[in-house]
Amino acid sequence: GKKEAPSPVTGSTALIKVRFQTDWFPEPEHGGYYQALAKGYYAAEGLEVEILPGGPNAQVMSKVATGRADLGMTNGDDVIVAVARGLPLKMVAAEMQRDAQGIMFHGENPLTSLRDLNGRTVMAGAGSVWIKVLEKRLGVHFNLLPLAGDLARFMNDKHFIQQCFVTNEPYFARQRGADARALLIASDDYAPYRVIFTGNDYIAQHPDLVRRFVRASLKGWTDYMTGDPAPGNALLKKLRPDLPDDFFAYSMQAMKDYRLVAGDPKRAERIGQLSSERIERQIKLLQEIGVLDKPVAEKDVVTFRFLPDDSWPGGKRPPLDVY
Amino acid sequence: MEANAPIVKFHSVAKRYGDGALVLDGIDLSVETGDFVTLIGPSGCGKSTVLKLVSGLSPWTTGEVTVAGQAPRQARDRQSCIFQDATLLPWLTAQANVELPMRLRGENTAVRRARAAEMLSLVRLNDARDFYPRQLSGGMKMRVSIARALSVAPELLLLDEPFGALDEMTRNHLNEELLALRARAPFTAIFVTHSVSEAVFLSNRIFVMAARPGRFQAEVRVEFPCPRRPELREQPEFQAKVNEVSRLLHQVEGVEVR
Amino acid sequence: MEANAPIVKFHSVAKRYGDGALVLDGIDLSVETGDFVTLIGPSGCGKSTVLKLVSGLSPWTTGEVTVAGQAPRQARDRQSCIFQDATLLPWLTAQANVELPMRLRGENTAVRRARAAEMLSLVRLNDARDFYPRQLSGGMKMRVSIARALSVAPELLLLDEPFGALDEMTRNHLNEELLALRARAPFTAIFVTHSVSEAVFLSNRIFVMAARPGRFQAEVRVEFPCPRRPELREQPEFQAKVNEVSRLLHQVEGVEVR
Amino acid sequence: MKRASAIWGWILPVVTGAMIIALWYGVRVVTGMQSWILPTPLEVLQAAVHERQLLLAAAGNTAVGALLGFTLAGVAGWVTSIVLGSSLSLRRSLYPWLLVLQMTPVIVLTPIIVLWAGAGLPGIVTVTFLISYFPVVANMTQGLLSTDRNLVALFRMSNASRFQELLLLRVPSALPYFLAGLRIAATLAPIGAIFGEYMVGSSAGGTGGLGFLVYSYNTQIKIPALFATALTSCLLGFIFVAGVALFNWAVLHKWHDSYEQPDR
Amino acid sequence: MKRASAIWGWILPVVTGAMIIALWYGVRVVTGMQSWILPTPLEVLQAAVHERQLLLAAAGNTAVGALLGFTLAGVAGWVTSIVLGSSLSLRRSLYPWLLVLQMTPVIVLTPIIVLWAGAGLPGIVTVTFLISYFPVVANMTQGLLSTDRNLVALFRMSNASRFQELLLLRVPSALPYFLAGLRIAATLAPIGAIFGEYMVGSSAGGTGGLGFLVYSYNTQIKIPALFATALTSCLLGFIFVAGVALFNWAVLHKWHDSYEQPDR
Ligand SMILES: Nc1ncnc2c1ncn2[C@@H]1O[C@H](COP(=O)(O)OP(=O)(O)OP(=O)(O)O)[C@@H](O)[C@H]1O
Ligand SMILES: Nc1ncnc2c1ncn2[C@@H]1O[C@H](COP(=O)(O)OP(=O)(O)OP(=O)(O)O)[C@@H](O)[C@H]1O
Ligand SMILES: [Mg+2]
Ligand SMILES: [Mg+2]
Repeated sequence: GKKEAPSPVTGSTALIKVRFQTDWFPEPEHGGYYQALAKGYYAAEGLEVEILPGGPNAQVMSKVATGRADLGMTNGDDVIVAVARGLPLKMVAAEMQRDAQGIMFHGENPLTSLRDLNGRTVMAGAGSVWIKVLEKRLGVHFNLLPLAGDLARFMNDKHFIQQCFVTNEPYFARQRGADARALLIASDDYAPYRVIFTGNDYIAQHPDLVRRFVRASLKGWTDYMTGDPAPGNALLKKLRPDLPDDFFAYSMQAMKDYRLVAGDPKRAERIGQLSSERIERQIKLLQEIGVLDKPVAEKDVVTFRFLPDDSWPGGKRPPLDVY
Repeated sequence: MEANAPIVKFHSVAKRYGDGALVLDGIDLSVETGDFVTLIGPSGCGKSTVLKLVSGLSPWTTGEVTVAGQAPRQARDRQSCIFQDATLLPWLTAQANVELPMRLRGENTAVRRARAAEMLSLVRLNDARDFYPRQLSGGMKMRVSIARALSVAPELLLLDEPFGALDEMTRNHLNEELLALRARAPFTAIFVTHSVSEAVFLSNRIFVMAARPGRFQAEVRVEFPCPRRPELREQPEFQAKVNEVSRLLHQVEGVEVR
Repeated sequence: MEANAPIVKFHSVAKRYGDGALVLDGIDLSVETGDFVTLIGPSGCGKSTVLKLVSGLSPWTTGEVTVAGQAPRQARDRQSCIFQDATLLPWLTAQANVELPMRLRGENTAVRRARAAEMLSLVRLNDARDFYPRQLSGGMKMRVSIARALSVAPELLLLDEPFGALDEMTRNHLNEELLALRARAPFTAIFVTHSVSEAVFLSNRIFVMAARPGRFQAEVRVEFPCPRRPELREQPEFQAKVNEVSRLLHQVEGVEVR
Repeated sequence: MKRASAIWGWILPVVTGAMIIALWYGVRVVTGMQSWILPTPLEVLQAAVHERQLLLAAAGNTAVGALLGFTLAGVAGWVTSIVLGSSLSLRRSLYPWLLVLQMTPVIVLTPIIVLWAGAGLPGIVTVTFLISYFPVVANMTQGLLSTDRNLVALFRMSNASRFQELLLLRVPSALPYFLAGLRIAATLAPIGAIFGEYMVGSSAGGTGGLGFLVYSYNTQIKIPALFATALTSCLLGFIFVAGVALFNWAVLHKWHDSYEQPDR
Repeated sequence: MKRASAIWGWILPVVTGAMIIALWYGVRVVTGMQSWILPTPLEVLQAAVHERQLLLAAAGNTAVGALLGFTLAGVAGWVTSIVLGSSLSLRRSLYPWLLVLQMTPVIVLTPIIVLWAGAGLPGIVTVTFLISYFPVVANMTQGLLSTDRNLVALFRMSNASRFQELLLLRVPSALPYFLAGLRIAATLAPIGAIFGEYMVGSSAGGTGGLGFLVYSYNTQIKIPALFATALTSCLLGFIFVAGVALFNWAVLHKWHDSYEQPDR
């Protein structure tokens, strides 16, 4: 690889602008970035980060691929699929070890595993990878209702089942008195990351900025999850006056309970970590279920060179930095 | 023919449109049943407006108008009107246009067909029965309109320059047909025309109107016996009446012209 | 007044609309510059159609029509037309309607104003200048239409029953104004009317038309000298001409009537 | 001449189409855009061929929803306008509330629609209806009110009942307006059905319509297939529009000025 | 009499409104529906009052997007129709492709819109425009073609240029059609903007618009607030419709038959 010129981390030089695109309206699932912003971790790295809030159809990957944003975050599967479709992107770090998507149902009508979905009616995103995984891997088929964004039907029907973010919808359903439960979709079999990614060009031109951004972001996430999340939340609340305070606590708790961000230490998972083996497995799975119409190599979808040393399994960076 | 019950009555009527100038002023008129009243006067003097008041299409400003003792609108089923424009429905053929008022009265199809055919042949349009209005000449449209008004045998017929767009022979023919119809099924008529001889030939009372504001300047009674024959037009008494009316008209318009 | 160059020429023209019956057949006509040609004939015989061919609004079926040696459409800037209906733009005031053709020719505002005012006073509508068409009586609309056509001082004027909706005095007045205009700025005219005396008073050539199919039955030349004075109407020669044309017309229509 | 004109009727849009396609390729080349943003027409066509079975089945489903919604909108729009046109009081009482119905975002009504009409076809038809109904009403009502006053006077004079005036006069004279509204509705019906599938669809009993495919291709970043879906939806729409045009011709050509203009 | 009529103009819709509200309560009681499907009017009102700051700010944002999109649609629709109305060849060349544009589901174009116009206001304006553009074009074009043939003959006779015929004759005579189209567009613009926010919105720069609130209230199951949002959107729409009605009056009342009908 090319030698990276060290850039001044602090000092009088002006901060370098970096645009970071999130996949949704500002929510606690983005807490780490806002924490980093609030606590000046980005500034400390010499970055002036602008967090571009997403929304429905945020088109995170296209925006990054076309240079309308420098880095972005989304589900790891999406990056693999996008690369297969020709988008010049790579994952550079994991934001969460497990994607936060889940299945929400009523306690009166419990599900114990995703197999229980067989033959039911589920409101979920048509074309989602996990649906195909269920079909192909477990032979689970269900009747799909499109994800229209309302929870009213869930509230009205004790048999209703819908896709959700485990950090999000269950809170509101419970608030309104439903015994809402959630099951994480990610499992041993199928475990997509949520990742930070950027464009190949950006990696080539500003490797140092990527490294600094990742470093500061993961610091922000660590601080958000283990320290006092108030600074990040304060920023979020300013952007989302419509969200109640309790919600932030709930989301945080869910992220902790499901070990979303840092993963499971027993499996040697750590914050930010991307495992080559897991990604290989993921690619193979996607190929198997027919989502990828052409083969994708691991090195096309991910680079490990920006992971901080302590994010490597065993805390050690492998000698090779080929990607 | 019974007579003498006033079917249309104007009592010192004035009329203005919106907040414009007075269009009619001090109009007093009493049309007896069986009368054939003609209004004659310069263009824009208010003749059509008088008819509009009778038919209740426009409200008067002061005074009172009654038709058969009722408000004009209540008495519409006694009336039929030939408007100054042909006002045909563009999506109906000539025949269907003639049938329209009968259809509105719920007449059955066979009767409508027969009567419309009869009326169309009266105005000599048998061959144009299936034409749409846009395929008709100006005079033909007007004749369809005449056929339509006559098809319902009204008690009171309002005619606003029905024959203006027609050649003299067709005009005379229709004048005579009108009188023939009247002999068969008597009706009262208020007639607007610019032709003095037509006025004299058809009517028993002629009102000469003046403009600004529209008013009745003179009434001329025409006492020729009914039924009137075409030969009447050649007689000197007829010509004398025509001259009398023309003179009155010239006086009126002389005032009008600056 | 220069003469003798044929400005309108029909060479054995026939015309049908769509796949209907023949409306015109075997029409030969040669209108010289300076002519005042009148078409007279029963309603629906094809008079308006002749004018439509001259103005290029409708194609002929066989034969040939030229205006000033060109296809009719090419010669439209020489023409001006008074249609059988007033065809005013409902969203323009009387004044603006009169100004319209001048506006289309790119005349400047001051000239337009002045000329429109002049024309409106010619047709005696000064007071109605700001009225919209729906506020005008039938005759007033037609007069606006006349003012509009005259405002551009055309080489060739087509008039389709322009005076049918007007009272006799206004009609005579406009007849005279037309001749006066013609004396000032000579134009060729093709005129359609149902009034024989008007035809005789205005024209130097009268074509009597027959119907089904429309054709020229007879031509009457009227040789009274120009300018013609109103007194002409009282003279016996005039009456004789009127009678001659009327007789021809009766013959034609006698054929027509079953 | 008639014949030549008919041929031009085909050639001209094709020529424009060719120009648009050229422009499309041009944009691709000049902006260096990738096919995951804007696939080339060829890629779209290939995707259409490749996915033809899914597309056809989905188009069939969507067509059913669109047709039902459209028919309903046409009929109900017609009836509503007649009710509105029949009296000023009714118009005043109802029109504002129709506007409210039209202006309430469908997104808000989704749960109610699903609850009352049910997910799948009934819901989709309802959404399609809600989307294509108002243009018909707005146009037809304007048409009913724009009737020539001289003709209205004729009817009033003939002592026609309100009902007769409406049915024999105002409705025929409003036809050109109605048909313009119907034309708008015809273009809205297929996209309305797709939107409906997007909101209240159900995959029960098959592929679940073009709206599902849109969602699915979008998630899977199958952009050429997404465009092929759009193409299919356009073709579907053209069938609707052609139907309305035919109806328009049948109803108006004999008498309406839009079908006979003087020669230039 | 004029006065009384104006008062009735207010009373009647209010009476109908009261009836609708009564019906609404009735439905609640009879069906035993929960307030997360159908809140009572009172709950909606309370929510509106409670959330008034959010709602107002959001309505402001949406209004900007809707107004820009609407204006653009009105102007572009006007211009397009004039282009289409000016020649049969142009009409044949372009109209089918306009239909394609109209019938391409916005959902398919969303990625392109986001990338080209950008998320947030530009994207929202684009979506609003796409939704409200076609009704204007369809109506105005029909209007341009429906011009009275006698008047067209007058212009042809007067040797008017195509351009003059279009501008001085066809355009004014198409005004009632144009305005009916504009009225449809006015009702579509606010929901178009909300839909736009829903599709391509971002909350950048504050609260986001009503579309964002729809999302937010939907996930938070604040159904009364959701309905209050719909109410706000209707109010916004009424402002647009009122604007068009005023314009309509100003342009047509002097001469058009929809403003003077004979007495009954
Ligand atoms: N657009 C058309 N389509 C079909 N037939 C038409 C059309 N216009 C006119 N006709 C027919 O052509 C014939 C002549 O019409 P034209 O208008 O020329 O008569 P005209 O002599 O002007 O009659 P009038 O004195 O009543 O105005 C009529 O029989 C009419 O039915
Ligand atoms: N709707 C209206 N609004 C305002 N003014 C009107 C309206 N209708 C008619 N007028 C005016 O009323 C006057 C009389 O019109 P009316 O139509 O009664 O005349 P008329 O005697 O029938 O004339 P004509 O012989 O020309 O038909 C005219 O000066 C006209 O300008
Ligand atoms: Mg009159
Ligand atoms: Mg004629």
